[in-house]
Amino acid sequence: MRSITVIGLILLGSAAALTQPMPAAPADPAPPPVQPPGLVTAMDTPNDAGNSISVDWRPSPDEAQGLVEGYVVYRSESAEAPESLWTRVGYVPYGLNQSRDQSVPENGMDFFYRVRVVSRLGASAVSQASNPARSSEQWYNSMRTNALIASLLFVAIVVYFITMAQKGQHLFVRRIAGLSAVEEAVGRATEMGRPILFVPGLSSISDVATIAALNILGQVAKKTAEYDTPLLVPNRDPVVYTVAQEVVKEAYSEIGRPDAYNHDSVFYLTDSQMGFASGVDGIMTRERPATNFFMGMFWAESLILAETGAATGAIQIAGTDAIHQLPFFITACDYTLIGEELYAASAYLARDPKLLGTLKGQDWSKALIVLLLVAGLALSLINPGVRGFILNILTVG
Amino acid sequence: MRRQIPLMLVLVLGIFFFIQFFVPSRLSTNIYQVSLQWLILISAFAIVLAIGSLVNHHLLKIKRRREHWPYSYATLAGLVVMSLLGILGRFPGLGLLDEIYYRLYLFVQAPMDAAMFAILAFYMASASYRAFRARSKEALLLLVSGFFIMLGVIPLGALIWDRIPDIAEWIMMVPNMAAKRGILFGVGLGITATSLKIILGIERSWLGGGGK
Amino acid sequence: MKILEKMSSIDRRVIFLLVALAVIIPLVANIGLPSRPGKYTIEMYGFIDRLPAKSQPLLIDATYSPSMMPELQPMLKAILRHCFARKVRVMLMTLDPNGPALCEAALREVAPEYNAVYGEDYVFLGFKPGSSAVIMAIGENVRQAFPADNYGKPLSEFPMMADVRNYADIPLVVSIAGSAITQGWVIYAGTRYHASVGAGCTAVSTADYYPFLQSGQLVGLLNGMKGASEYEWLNQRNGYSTARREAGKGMDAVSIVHLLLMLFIVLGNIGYLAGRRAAQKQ
Amino acid sequence: MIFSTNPWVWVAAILTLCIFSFLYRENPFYRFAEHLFVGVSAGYGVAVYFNNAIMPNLYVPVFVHHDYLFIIPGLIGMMFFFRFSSKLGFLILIPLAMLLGMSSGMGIAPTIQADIIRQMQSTIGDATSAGQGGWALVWGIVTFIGVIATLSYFFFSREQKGALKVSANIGIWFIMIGFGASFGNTVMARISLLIGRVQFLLTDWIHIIK
Repeated sequence: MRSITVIGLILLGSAAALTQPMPAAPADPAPPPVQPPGLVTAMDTPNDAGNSISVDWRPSPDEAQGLVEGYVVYRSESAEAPESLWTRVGYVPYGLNQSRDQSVPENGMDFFYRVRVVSRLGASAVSQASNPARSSEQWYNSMRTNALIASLLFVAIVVYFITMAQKGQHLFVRRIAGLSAVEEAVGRATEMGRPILFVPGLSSISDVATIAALNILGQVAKKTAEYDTPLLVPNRDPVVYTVAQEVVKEAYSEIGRPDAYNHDSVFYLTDSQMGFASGVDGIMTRERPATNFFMGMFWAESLILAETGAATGAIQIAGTDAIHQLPFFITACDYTLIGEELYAASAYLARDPKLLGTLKGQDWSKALIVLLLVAGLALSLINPGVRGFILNILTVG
Repeated sequence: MRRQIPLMLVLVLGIFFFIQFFVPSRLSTNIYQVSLQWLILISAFAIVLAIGSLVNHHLLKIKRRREHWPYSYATLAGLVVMSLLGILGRFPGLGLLDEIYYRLYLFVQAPMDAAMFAILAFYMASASYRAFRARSKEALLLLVSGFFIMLGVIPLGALIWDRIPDIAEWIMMVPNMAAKRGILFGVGLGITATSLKIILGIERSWLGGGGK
Repeated sequence: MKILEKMSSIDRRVIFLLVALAVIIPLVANIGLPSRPGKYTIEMYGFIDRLPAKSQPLLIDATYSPSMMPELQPMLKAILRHCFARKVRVMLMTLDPNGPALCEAALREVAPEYNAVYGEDYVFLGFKPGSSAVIMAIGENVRQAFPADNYGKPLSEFPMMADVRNYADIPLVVSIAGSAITQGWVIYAGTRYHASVGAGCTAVSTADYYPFLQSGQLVGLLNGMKGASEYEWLNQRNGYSTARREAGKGMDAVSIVHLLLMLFIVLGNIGYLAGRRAAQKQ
Repeated sequence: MIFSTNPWVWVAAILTLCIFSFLYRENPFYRFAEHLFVGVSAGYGVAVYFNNAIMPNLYVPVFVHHDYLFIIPGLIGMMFFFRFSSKLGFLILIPLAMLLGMSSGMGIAPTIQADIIRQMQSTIGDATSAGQGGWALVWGIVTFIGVIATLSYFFFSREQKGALKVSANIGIWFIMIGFGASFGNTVMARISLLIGRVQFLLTDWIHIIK
């Protein structure tokens, strides 16, 4: 019911828009006059790189009647400057009574602003000049203090646990189902004499999920080197391809089998998402890998890969932080690392104290978030004023 | 040395750009802007290596007469023709090449791209048929919520019972959103922690080798 | 009993064949089921409907490859029709290397219907690699990311671009995308640069964007072919378009395949439960 | 049944059918299409990188605008080419370090903002929206519990026992309902894509649908 009312309103609105006359041609004899905007205020735009002044004004009284088309903002070095010395610096449609002049020629110098209202019928009227204002650049964005505090707090927690780990303190990490299967999956491929397929996602190296995937690739490659199982690593991103190759090569030499490393096992297919999927599908059906790993960032191709793999009878282990692809991996794969589990995986597999320390740090940050959420909820329910305060400090800028 | 310089670079750049986010000044934003262009340019060069890998892979296949080797000619031909047309077609006087390039894209690449994507419709059916079984409590929840959403999305759902679209939206807005948010918190921390590990030089897989 | 148990092991290819038929038949035989716009389609439509004509252009990012055309191209066309009909100016760009051809196809089809003039009513900025880096670059200045339009003409030569520097001058960013790039728009354009962002997404990612709708980071959302079909319907209802409703027709096929899938799921479960009971008896 | 007379449409239609033939089984037609697809799309990628990254960010700034600063990233990018050198192979770590350092540094604070702080704000905000009352408040609290429970599932430091087990189980229920919903909601999208292909075959190739 509610939606129907809304449609009705929209229909009325647009009908009104259609019937409103278009701005008149300049040849028309004097259109009905329009009242100028009220008080114009100018001030330095906060938290910026300078050369910018924010201007706001009281709307023309005619705006309420729907007569206003928009406002043109002018700048000058003097409040009494003649018409020709006012520079047009912006235009905003009606409804917005503020503008940001981002072309202020000099910081630290006084400028004045005027706002001209333009009516739908072509008339216009200009306001009084504003107060003088100077633009300046800031060295700290105060809107981002919350992010700074949160980031530093997180860094501190993580660094603390890394230090603890380095001091040799034992750090417990629970079993993660999908990862316990890694060893078994590699073993199975060895028994069957079939290769292992590892797709390190389709994203670029700057995507953190890719880094996590490459980390797991290193661990898997060590195992394939140990068992002498062929490894296939198709790539979509050129940079990731380069890194993946280094990772695998290094894993083989670390196990002491640099001779077993096949230069052709890490290869590049194509930049195209579906071209890549078709290529990997072909590899899966022709080479029949016994185990498929899909780790990192995936998009719609996730199900194409996973369902083809399922049809070939391979054991499949997937891991991604792409929330919308998780349902497909869950339905079509044997094990799936959900979201953060992908990041935990490298620590879990490598058993490196520093990595485990980071994971601990993440865990206690989570506990802190839960604590803050519960406290925030409780306080907000008790006092609406506190709610406003809490939501305010959590506003990001 | 070989690893110290890259690790130093990562540390310095990482800290610099972390701080840059909080500094709105002109210098800071200028550096930021230029860096974004640098990022694009630097990563573009890796395509040469990648294409080298592709060409090498297929030349080797043809040379050694490996299984299915004749198909490699299709890959190599497609690669050479498409890249040459695309690059040369931009030069003045070679507009015809650009026209062929456009056609090849529209009638060779695009249809295959779309067909590959369309295969997903079939796979959705086979995957849901296979996996949406009431094997456990969790699987039952997956099944029931999937079922309601499928019904709720189509106009037909409302004809069966007019509350079905509301139930579907409730599932999307309440339990679904709660799960997404919960996962997102974890992912956010995971991303931040990994970025931090890269900057601090704890995460070194990209140097080749896991952690040395 | 045997038949019931067989229901849980229907061959993939049988399912594939039935799905194919379920799509082909509604397309060949006209069915014409009704449409009922959802609230997020209405919010999106309403936002664009309230934009004043002939002022600052909105920015549409059409980032998808040809494979997502059936879902997203009708959206792009419907929004362009709405804008052109109302003389709302448009900047069109893409972050997908496959995008330019698709954008041009949409513009070539829609612009002549409304006599929209290039450079006056709309500008096509073209493609730029770098995804979120480009979004952030626009936050500094559009010219940073796109010094020239798709055809190499400097942006300074377009009068409609004169007052457009960055998000502060763009009333709305519409991200029509088949990837997570919409999230990039929300986080970078929205969070970092305070732009209003609306989205059109494939049905796959709709669920992702509900949090953004609730937190007000998205002003509206078109949900796949359904959203496109609803937008087409609103355009037609308000007299902005008389074009054929492409997405509307597809929705009929969608309904039938949905029913088929639900049938499969029911069959599969009957077979599974029957099989389990048989196993228990033994 | 009237077939198209446009040879390009024939090419597109045949390639489409080649890809679809994969649904039956892997076969020479699919194999040909797949190999061609990989080659053509990789070639397209090369052209795109050249025209959109190298030209505007290297050629134009350096040779047209004489902004020689852009030679630096060009040189750094070229270090990728040392990969095959046994002596200077380590040089590829320089561009990698640049890419990783910049993107990690740029990523931290915005991720904290968007994935943590803002999510906290909406989690608390939605659960306590003033003036909602009734069911909205109930669902707000349910969502809140769901978020906490889901988050607890990702707690790795303790064995999932006792209260943590209960909470993590509730989390898994929420996750499963959420995934089922996403799956169901995706079906439409995927069918839409198939519709697009079928429309092409039946409209542009064989003129059945008008």
